[in-house]
Amino acid sequence: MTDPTKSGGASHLDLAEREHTFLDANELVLNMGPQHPSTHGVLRVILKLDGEKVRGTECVIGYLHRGVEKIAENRTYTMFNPYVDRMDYVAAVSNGLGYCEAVEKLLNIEAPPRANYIRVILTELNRLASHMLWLGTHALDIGAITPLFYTFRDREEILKIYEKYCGARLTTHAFRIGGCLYETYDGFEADVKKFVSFVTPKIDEYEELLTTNRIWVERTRGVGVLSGPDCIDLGVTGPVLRASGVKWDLRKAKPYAAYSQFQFEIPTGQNGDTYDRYLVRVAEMRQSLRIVSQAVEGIPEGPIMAKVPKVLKPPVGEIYHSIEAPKGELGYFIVSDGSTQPYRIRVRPPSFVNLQALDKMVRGQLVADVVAVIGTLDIVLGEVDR
Amino acid sequence: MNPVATPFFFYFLSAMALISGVLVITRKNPVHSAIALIFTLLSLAGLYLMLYAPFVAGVQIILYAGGIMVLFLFVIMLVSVSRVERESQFNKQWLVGIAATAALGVLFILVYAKGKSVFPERTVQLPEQLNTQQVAVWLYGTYMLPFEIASLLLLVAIVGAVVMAKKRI
Amino acid sequence: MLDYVTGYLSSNVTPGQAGNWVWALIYILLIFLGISLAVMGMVWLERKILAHMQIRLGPMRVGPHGLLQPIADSLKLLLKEDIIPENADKVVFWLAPLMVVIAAFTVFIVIPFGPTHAVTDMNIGILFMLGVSSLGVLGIIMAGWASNSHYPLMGSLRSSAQMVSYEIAMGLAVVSAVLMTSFNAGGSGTLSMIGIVQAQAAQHTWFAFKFFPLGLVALFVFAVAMVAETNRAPFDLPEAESELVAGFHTEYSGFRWSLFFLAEYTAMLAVSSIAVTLWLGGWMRPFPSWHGPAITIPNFWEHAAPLGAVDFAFSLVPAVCFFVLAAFAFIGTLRMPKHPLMKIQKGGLGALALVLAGIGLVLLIPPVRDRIQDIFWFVAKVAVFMYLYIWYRGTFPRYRFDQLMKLGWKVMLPMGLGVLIATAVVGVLV
Amino acid sequence: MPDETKGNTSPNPDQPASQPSSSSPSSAKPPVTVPPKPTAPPPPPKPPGPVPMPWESDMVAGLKQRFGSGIREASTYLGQSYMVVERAVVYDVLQELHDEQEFNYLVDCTATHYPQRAQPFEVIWILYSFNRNERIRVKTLLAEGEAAPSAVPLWSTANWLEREVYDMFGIRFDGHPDLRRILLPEDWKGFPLRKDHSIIQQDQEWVQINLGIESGQ
Repeated sequence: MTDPTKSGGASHLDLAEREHTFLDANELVLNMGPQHPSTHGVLRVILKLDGEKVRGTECVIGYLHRGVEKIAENRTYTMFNPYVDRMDYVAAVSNGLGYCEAVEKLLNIEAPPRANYIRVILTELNRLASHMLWLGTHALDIGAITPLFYTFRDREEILKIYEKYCGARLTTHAFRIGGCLYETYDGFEADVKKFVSFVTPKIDEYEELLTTNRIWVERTRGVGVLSGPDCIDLGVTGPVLRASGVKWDLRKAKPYAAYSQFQFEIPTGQNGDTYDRYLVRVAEMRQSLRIVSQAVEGIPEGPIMAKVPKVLKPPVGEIYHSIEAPKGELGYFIVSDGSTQPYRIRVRPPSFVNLQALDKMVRGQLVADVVAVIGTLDIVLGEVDR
Repeated sequence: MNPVATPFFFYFLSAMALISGVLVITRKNPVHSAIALIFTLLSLAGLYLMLYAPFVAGVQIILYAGGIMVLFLFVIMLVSVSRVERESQFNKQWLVGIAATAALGVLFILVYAKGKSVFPERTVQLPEQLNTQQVAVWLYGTYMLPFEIASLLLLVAIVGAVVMAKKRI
Repeated sequence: MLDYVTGYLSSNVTPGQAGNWVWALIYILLIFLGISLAVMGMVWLERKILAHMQIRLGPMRVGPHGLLQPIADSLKLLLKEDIIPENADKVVFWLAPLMVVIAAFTVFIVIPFGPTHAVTDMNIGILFMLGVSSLGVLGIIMAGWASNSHYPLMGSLRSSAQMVSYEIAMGLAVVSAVLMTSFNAGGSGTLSMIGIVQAQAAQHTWFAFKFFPLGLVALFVFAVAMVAETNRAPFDLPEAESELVAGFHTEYSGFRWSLFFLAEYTAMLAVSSIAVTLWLGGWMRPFPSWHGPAITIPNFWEHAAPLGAVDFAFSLVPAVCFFVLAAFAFIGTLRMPKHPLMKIQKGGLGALALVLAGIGLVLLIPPVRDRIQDIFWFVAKVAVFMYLYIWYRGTFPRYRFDQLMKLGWKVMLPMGLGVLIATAVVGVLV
Repeated sequence: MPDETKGNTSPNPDQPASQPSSSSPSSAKPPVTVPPKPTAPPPPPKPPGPVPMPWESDMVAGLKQRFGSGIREASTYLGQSYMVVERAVVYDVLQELHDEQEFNYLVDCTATHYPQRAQPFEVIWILYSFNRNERIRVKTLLAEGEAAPSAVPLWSTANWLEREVYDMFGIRFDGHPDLRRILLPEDWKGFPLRKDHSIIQQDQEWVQINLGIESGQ
């Protein structure tokens, strides 16, 4: 990454060096972000370019660092619950699910089945919303402006269901430790069913715009390739891992909530390039719909809240619990000292770990690919920086 | 075409060509020089037009101003301007310079003294409408072979440039 | 005075050829105003059409259906602070937008909106157009370099490489159209814009349909190259928003930025006009050689030729178009909510309806009708290309730089060469 | 009970550990006043919660055979297995797990601070094996200023994760290729996730120099 021409010192310009710099041109250091249209927030990538070719990257992150883990140590378990929504604010429901389940595990209690079904429905809708937002912005990065509006239109329907359910649209705080606070509203099932039948053809519509679009295929195929072993070595999870051909999904590998009761498939790709990641995510959207329709059909009656003490004091101990968030494995490592406040909470953020793969993916590719790869990694800076 | 205000345009274009020509060699910043060169080329195109050679004028604009200067600027932009400005602009071959200037001066004096007879008098003035056709006929008919040789030479130059620039083909 | 005007109107040459300074200036002013208005309209249309493609409404607030939005936009741009970056090269920074605008507007000198509706007719018209339009890229390069910033520099590097590459394919396509002009009865080709359209008239075809499918292929090559030349989606790499922020005009603001904007749309209009002139019969109406049975209608200008029924029907189209527009505006007026605050809007829209209807009526007057028809058909054809530009933007993702170059050199260039050779061979054989 | 749960992971009851963290700043910051009532040193004796069981498996047996007392503890708590390993052998254990036992995915690397202990830092590696579908935790204890071995040669993931641990706790990793701060500015002072670092504490000097404001609060 270090530039040999620079360290040589520019005191004397001998002919050889002059010729070298003239013919090979200088290495250009381009500072992309933190204010850049397609770094999805406040990511700063320092690109070392040779012409348009990327010779190396360095991510500068932390612009959105709020010290979530420190805050957790100074809040009670219940009070910290809304904070997790602010990490991956695009998939706030998933964050909440992971946290609640982790604490429940630490307390050694279980949410009742009805609560688990509600959780699955809302979480899968959230995965859909997250993927829709990803698809729109990713397409926008690659220059197609129209899918953004299509996906936002349909994401709106999901947010409406959230709003009816718990009053919030984005950072929902939908779940509580031990279950759900709110019973489903009247017509919840009908709304969800209506949404499923509404959005299924819409996904075809997105695919019509992009899947066979020559420019889209050329822009994404063979770009940012990550092989399966590379993914595992880099700890990359979620759709990015699956697009590289590793059939691994925590919903199947270590089922949580009510996922063991549903039929669904894990879509995988073969090449591990941007195009495969796109296909995998679109296929995941369809699988999510499948889970949602199964869950809404079979939603059991019963309580929605387990018996949870008013003041939560988990016994001394540690727990690591992770779920399959839309971006990958979202884990919570909680250390309890027996008091009302967690002694330590560590969040294993999928975006943070996935972002690490950026350098490997864009080296030797063009500037335009950097944008495509940042898009395809589907990072949310709130979660990267926490 | 009905030539309008010909002397005015002639002097205007000549003055522009000369001034921008001087700017080309005196500007320290290579980009400024290149821009001045563009104006020189454009005014030359205007002069060609006044000589009833519209085709040459058009080609001058397309190839020189629109094509070659773009490449010039392309290359210049990649060169660090600040370093170029530090280097000395004129090399020290003033002896040769004076000789060349003197020779040119002699030539000018000769032309002035002898009048028009230095150059062969143009007897037929080609109709403007046929100018382009005439160029084509000469290029692809009478001077076919030199034209093709010239294009072959350019091809060789292109291949050479590719070989030099690309380390691995 | 009136004699002078009518005398000029009945002559059959362009003001440039006639050496008529006054009329040339009037034409230049008219074209300048017309283009500026067209750019404003185009901006509104682009926003509206794109919005409707993207299931949204677009501008709705300023005037009915946002009709006054372009005015608000341009006012905003003019009032904005004009920033020149500290380390920019001031002179070049100042010169660049001028260069782009001048290059874009100069092209219109030779564009024939009708047999006599051009500032001048040059015998190297098409060459002149290609040359001048290629000067625009110099301004873009200057802008990128003068900003002294990385994004603009990369934008202008891309731009220069892109334009130089696609100019070749464009030139080859143009040459094949020019070649077609030499296949008429007279046998001598021409580079003059008016001459090219007249050749299409003489051969009773638009060049797009000549030697099917050669003309169409040439038009396709040109149509692709012209999108690349004007830096529009999907070839908008020099100003690729998601990569280079705004490309070469990242550092520009206010008036200077609006000059770039104006130049971009003017260049779009210019290249579309070239395409229309070369392949789509310029000012000719559709089916120009189909006259229909002769009919007699009262004719109070010195229009001697017998008027065909089809001719007559087509000559009414411009007026009908305006009537339809006026009807839309009128319906809009009726449907406006009955709210005292909407009075001004209502009045404005009503006045617009009246103006449009008035224009339609004027267009019914035979002499006006005859002279405006050409312009109408020309503009209508250009509008098709403009719509295509918007459509591309709504549909396509952006090419990557190497793919763009590959397309230019490995697809468009061979295609253009092939069409040229095929046209020559077919022309000789047929 | 805490002694049971933690085993020798926490030689001292760690309740007092939370005190310095919350007692001093809580007076300054009202919303946090979940009164850190001198957390009753004896833990609530009520629920007889789950208890860590010894972790018996071939792998653990093999490791214990190879490293002997280097494996200080191997237990299962709430169905999750973890082992506590001596600092001296932790890299070898990780290498063995990575190379021989197919733990090819480093889920997370993090740390916990127990200021009251002799070895206040606990570094935790969470490992997962795709083939065995098994997740385990490996821990080691570090004294103040002691460096942990870097796992970057084994898993590339460790790069940023260790940088974050360094950023937040000031734990150095031997053999890390590029150990710099990652979330906080490079010239920032202080390690925010240490328990002696108050929640409202900031590097005011940095804030004043770089942001040009008096205080970041």
